Amino acid sequence: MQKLKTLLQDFSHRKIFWPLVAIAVVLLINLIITPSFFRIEIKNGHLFGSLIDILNRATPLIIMAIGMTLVIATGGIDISVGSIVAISGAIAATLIQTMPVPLAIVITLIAAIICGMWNGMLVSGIGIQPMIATLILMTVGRGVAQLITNGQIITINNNVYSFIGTGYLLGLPFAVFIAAAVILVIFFLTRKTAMGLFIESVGGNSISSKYAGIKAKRIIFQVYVICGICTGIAGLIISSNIKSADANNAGLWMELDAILATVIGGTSMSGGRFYIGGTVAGALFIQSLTTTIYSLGVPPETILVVKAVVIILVCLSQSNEFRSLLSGIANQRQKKVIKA
Amino acid sequence: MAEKDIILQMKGISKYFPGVKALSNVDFTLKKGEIHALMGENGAGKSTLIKVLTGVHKLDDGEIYLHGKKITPKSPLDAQKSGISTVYQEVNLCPNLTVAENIFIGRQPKKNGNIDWNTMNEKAQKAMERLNIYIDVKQLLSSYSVAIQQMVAIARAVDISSGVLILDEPTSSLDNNEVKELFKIMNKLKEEGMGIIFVTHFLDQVYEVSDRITILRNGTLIGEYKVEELPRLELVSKMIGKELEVLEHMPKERKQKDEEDENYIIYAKGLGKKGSIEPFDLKIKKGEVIGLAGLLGSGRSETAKLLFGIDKSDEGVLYIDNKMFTSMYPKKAIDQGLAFCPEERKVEGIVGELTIRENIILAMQASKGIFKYIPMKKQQEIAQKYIELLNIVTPSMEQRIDKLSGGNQQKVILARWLSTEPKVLILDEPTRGIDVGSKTEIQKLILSLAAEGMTIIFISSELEEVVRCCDRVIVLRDRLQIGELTGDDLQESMIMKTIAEGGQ
Amino acid sequence: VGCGSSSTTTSEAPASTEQTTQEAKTEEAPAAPVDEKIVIGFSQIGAESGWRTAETESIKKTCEEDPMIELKFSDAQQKQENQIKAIRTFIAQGVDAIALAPVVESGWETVFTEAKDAGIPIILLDRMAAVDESLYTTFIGSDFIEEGRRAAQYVIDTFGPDAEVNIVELQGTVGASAATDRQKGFADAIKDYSGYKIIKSQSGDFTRAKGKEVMEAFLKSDGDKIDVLYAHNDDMALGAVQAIEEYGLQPGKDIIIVGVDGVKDAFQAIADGKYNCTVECNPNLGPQLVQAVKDLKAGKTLEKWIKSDEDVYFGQKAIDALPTRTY
Amino acid sequence: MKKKFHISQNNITIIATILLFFLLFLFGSVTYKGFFSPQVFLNLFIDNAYLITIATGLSFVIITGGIDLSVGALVALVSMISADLLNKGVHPVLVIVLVLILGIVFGAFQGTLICKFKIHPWIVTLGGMFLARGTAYLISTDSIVITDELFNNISKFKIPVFGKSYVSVSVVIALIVVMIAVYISKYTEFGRSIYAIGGGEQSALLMGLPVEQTKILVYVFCSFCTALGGLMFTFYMLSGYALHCNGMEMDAIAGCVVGGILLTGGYGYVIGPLFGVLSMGVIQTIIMFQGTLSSWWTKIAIGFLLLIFITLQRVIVIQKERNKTVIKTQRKTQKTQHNAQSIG
Ligand SMILES: Nc1ncnc2c1ncn2[C@@H]1O[C@H](COP(=O)(O)OP(=O)(O)OP(=O)(O)O)[C@@H](O)[C@H]1O
Ligand SMILES: Nc1ncnc2c1ncn2[C@@H]1O[C@H](COP(=O)(O)OP(=O)(O)OP(=O)(O)O)[C@@H](O)[C@H]1O
Ligand SMILES: [Mg+2]
Ligand SMILES: [Mg+2]
Repeated sequence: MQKLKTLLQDFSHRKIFWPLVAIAVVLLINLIITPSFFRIEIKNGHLFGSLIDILNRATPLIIMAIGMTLVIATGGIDISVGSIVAISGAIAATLIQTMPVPLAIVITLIAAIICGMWNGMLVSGIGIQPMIATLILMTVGRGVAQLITNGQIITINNNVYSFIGTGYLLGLPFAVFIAAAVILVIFFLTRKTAMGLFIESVGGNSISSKYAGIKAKRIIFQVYVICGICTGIAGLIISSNIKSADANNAGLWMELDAILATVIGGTSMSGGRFYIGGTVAGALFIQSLTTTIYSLGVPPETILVVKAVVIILVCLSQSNEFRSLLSGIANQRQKKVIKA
Repeated sequence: MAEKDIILQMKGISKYFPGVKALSNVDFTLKKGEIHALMGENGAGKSTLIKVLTGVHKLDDGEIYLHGKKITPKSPLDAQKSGISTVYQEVNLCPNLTVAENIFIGRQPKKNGNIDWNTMNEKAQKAMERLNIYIDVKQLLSSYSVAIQQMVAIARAVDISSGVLILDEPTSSLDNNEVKELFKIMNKLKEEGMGIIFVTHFLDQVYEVSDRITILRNGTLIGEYKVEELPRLELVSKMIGKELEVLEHMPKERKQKDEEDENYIIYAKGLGKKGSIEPFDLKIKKGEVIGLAGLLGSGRSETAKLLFGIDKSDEGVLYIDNKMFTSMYPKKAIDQGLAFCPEERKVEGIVGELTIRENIILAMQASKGIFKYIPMKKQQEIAQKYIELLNIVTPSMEQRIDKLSGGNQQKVILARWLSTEPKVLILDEPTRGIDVGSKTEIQKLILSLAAEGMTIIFISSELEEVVRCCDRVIVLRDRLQIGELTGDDLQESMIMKTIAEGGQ
Repeated sequence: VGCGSSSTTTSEAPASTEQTTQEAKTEEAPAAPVDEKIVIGFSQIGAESGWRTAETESIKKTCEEDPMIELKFSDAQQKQENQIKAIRTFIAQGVDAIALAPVVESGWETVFTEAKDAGIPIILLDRMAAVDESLYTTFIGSDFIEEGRRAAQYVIDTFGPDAEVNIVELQGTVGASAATDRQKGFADAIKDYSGYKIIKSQSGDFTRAKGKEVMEAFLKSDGDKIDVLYAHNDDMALGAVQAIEEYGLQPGKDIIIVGVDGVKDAFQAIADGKYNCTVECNPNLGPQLVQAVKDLKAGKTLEKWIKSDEDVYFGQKAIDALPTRTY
Repeated sequence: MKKKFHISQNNITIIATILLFFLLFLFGSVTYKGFFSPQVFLNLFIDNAYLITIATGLSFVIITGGIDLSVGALVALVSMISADLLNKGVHPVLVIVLVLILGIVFGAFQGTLICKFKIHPWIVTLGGMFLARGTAYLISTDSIVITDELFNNISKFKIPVFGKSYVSVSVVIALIVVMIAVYISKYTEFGRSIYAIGGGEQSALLMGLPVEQTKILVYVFCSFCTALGGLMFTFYMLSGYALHCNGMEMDAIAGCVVGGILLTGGYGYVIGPLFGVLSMGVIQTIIMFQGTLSSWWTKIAIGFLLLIFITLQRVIVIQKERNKTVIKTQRKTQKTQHNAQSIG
């Protein structure tokens, strides 16, 4: 019993604890309002249900947020991800009209890598502040995407390509497998090689890291590239899911969600320690919140307020100061009760 | 004991950090017009006591009385308002402000309600001159070395102080002359009736200025003594909790210059950087312990940084093991078997957010590259080995390094470089902030490493230490090599003499 | 105040035609020499949708093909303040007419007055501005409320006035006038039919991705009750069509789909039987704009509202129209 | 500012910005007809007065090492509330006062969350952004026209500068705000504490500065400036609309950064945002005068010009810093000698 308690206590100190609690609360609200919410049935040979939907919908955000997490861990930020989503969607949609899907995908990913390299070069090479460096690509990127699509929405009629975003494998959405693969690869890269240590070290203190022999600039460059690739993959999933490339709106404001997911997951905006699990939980939380809002029939003009309140509450619950304030008040109450 | 003489009284102070009992039931009294030394090993709880007193940490138990009145400082601001001014162990100033501002921030002189910059600069200039430092106070703090920054912090505290002055290892990065200036000021303040709490690891300094000594060990109070009544050896054994056997002079066999052997492990030829260090030649043989001595800003650190490739040289070449290099950067230097333990621990050394284990293996991992990740078990072994070897006080190796005491942080950085098993180890002020016991341990370690064939470049402001460890000492002044001392010449007095005369 | 007369310093750089336009302007005489090019400054909202790009293209193309016209184009990136800046710039450059597709209705008073003071007529495109009638010359475009009504009419025609119909609505960007008006028009039209209920209404931000996502959520919560989907633009509806297919229902049959805009993809979807009706909102305003400017130059007075030709497309009519669609 | 003027790490970026600003204006003048006129120049101020005010407020936050993403949304809220209240017949002066108080309260709310509960400013102000815009939606999703006489008069009031050219009331207010901000940043304890906190929050705390209080005040100041900027924007637009200034926070941040304020905190002059915003305004004006770019090329061109601008700025800064080290160390050598002699 005691052991279980300490185990629980230990877990509640983990960064992933609070986002998971938040998800649980959101899902519970759903369950109360729509009792069938947790039902998962098999339809047309694949799993089907709200939970699966959330999982499926969250994949692009999860993938992007993971890339963003690494960038934030180095003390940077990448606000160009929304535009990179648009670019990769546009390129893929244009290319598959004339070439085989795998080749188109490869070229798209190369383009995403180039975007990442561009950001990385501006930040680590020229030394421009990350937010401004990526602001440039944020502006230019959407322009480039529109240039590619000529400002029109390109509809994709390619079953192979649309499998990425809408297909099912072993009863689960294929995109979930992609996300799982990305999570695994990044997890392997950061926790089974020294990459993660280096990223955290550079984010924690880049001068010390340099003195210790870490090539800080190179690490910073690399995380922007990784972020580029992740975003490129997310762009592919998004465009394939709606079977079209929308240069104007694809990924619009997604950078904010990605940053939010990262921070809710426990990674600090000032760099240093990062938590991939936390980020995934954060992204899932954001998506379940969004889906909940849609299915609960919240009037669209109130969505923002609801979102704001939830975000602030979640972050308050993560704040030690707030919790100690609460427990302080609770203690006082108790004392008063005892006195009375 | 006359009650009215007591300025500050702390009773039954306890402070717990997760997994650490930093202070338990400690009493402390400070009298009017005394300098009170607070002594103890690394991690004994000295800084914590000070931080509790000044409201940085919330105390878990105990009471504080100032002038007989109970106080509960909630922040350094509170403490400052009630007349306690503090120089904390790490330099805690703002690098982006000028020296003058750092001294006066929060209490700037005003004219018609506006900050009067001219008066402020003048006053700051005077405050620094009082410490015998002549610098341009209108420059940013970051353009000065740690030592100067330390003096700025002292100048600030001295200027504020109105009852209690606390100095937590103020002398660790100062040289003798500056220490002398500081002591002059301290004595003057003492005569004015101020109470001064003084933390240091230099026994000489304790005996030079202090009136009383309070000793902490492992967060508990060992006792309070008059200086006259506590001989050195007893002080040390009370601090470390056992009889001291190591402190006597270590016999040192100096390696003699072997003129025939032309095989240098380090050979710098005309290496220099404009505006930073004049071109110099440096020849070091395998297994030598070579010291760099000089005053503040004489270019010792700069020489080391140039060798290690942190600063890029713009002329000359460097041979390491007879391999020629015209450009250098840290990774390359590490690959060539160099290691550099930098002087500014907080800025250049620790990565505060990482654990002790990670901080230790950082350099080793960097040289191995990303893909040869050291297995966790191996990491733990290495960390454990050095925690034991260097006697690092910590609840676990997974503790964040910035939760360690200053001296223990320094040991971790030392461990980082020792673990790379370098051929040439450059140590810039490695014993800064390290307690007497450990200091001797480290000196012994250096000597034994040298005996095993490691080459060591040793930079220290403590000439005694330099003399004790080095085979050869190079004296610098104004970014120029002005002399070299070996054999019997290698004595503190000779170094001083060279510095004073050499350049002329 | 007289901004047109301020620039005299940089004479070599620009083309001489502009120079003379400048002079013509300074006289502020309506009877400008006919052989001079007429300069139109056009401030577009942005390129947030294919529809708007089509509008831009139409205007650019018409102006290019017309030797009499020179176009100054400025993209406001969805920001009203940028449009105001653009209008100020046009005034400074001394154009002959300013065309504006206002991003919102309100807030134009000051800058329109400035244009009026400078003697430059303002022509509003596709959206109205809530200003005094004297401040603009004419409005070319359609009526969003009417579009909403037409969409509702189609639904009512399909099901009959007494049917019980559950409708879900995909709104445009919250606050956008197209969204507000199309919602209003639709709601007005079904008000009198008690069987017609909007059971869910949510914003899909005018995008396919959001349209699909929101529709998914609708389907999950109300799945089999939904009879009609009304979307404020075709893109959202097209996204929703995918969601419906993936849910296992047949769009166009199990759920009637009605959208607004008349983009080509919607026509294609109608042809494929997945879509029922699209209410046209014509972006090809170029010819009408150029004509209006020319009329103005010729001294004619224009109507206050030049309506664009629009229609409602469904069934065979849509399939027949498919090959001629340009956007 | 009696202090002798010298180029330092602190002011080099802003000098570079001012230089580049005039170069850009020159470029526009020789390239486009009608560009070189007093009114075009003054329009830069008129069109950007609100942004200048907001960026100046924001620069305080950035100097402490924080950020405020809620500024754009707060402007929308301010415009909405003003329009709504005016429509309901509230006296315009009262509206102005109320709205400014709203700014203060909003800033205090965000500041408290950030400082008392140690939640990262990015998140708090992102929440604040949703909250402000969401509240604006709740008031109305339509845009509301302001017909109030006072607002209209202020909006149309022209202050002649020279000849026929003029500026608006907002420009004057904005310049006053900038001046006050410069004064605060340079001549008050509060202002200097902001820099200290940016240089190292922990250090500032240990030096006995009221860190928490100062930071909360900074957020209050920023939101107050934003509310004021929001009012100017409302004068400018004469309408309330929940979608006003969507994404404007990026413009404000970019204005600060281009004006030489370091996002990591501690460095930069608060006069910087003025020039940062003006520089971006020039870029935009050039693009508008260009007049043939399609929508996407507009985006690309803006980004490209911004890139050139920032890169040039970096180049100048790096160049100067390099020269600087040499000069400084030479001077120091003499002092060291002085020290050594006093020992010998
Ligand atoms: N913020 C903290 N969190 C957790 N543990 C801490 C923290 N600060 C100090 N400690 C622990 O408290 C103990 C006392 O540390 P303190 O800094 O007071 O030592 P010290 O006597 O000043 O040593 P030194 O001579 O090395 O400076 C150490 O074991 C240290 O690890
Ligand atoms: N007394 C001084 N006056 C002015 N500048 C100084 C002084 N001392 C050091 N500096 C500056 O500090 C910087 C660091 O010097 P450096 O690290 O080479 O000194 P050092 O010989 O290693 O001495 P220490 O490490 O004890 O400070 C140099 O840029 C130097 O100009
Ligand atoms: Mg200590
Ligand atoms: Mg040094």
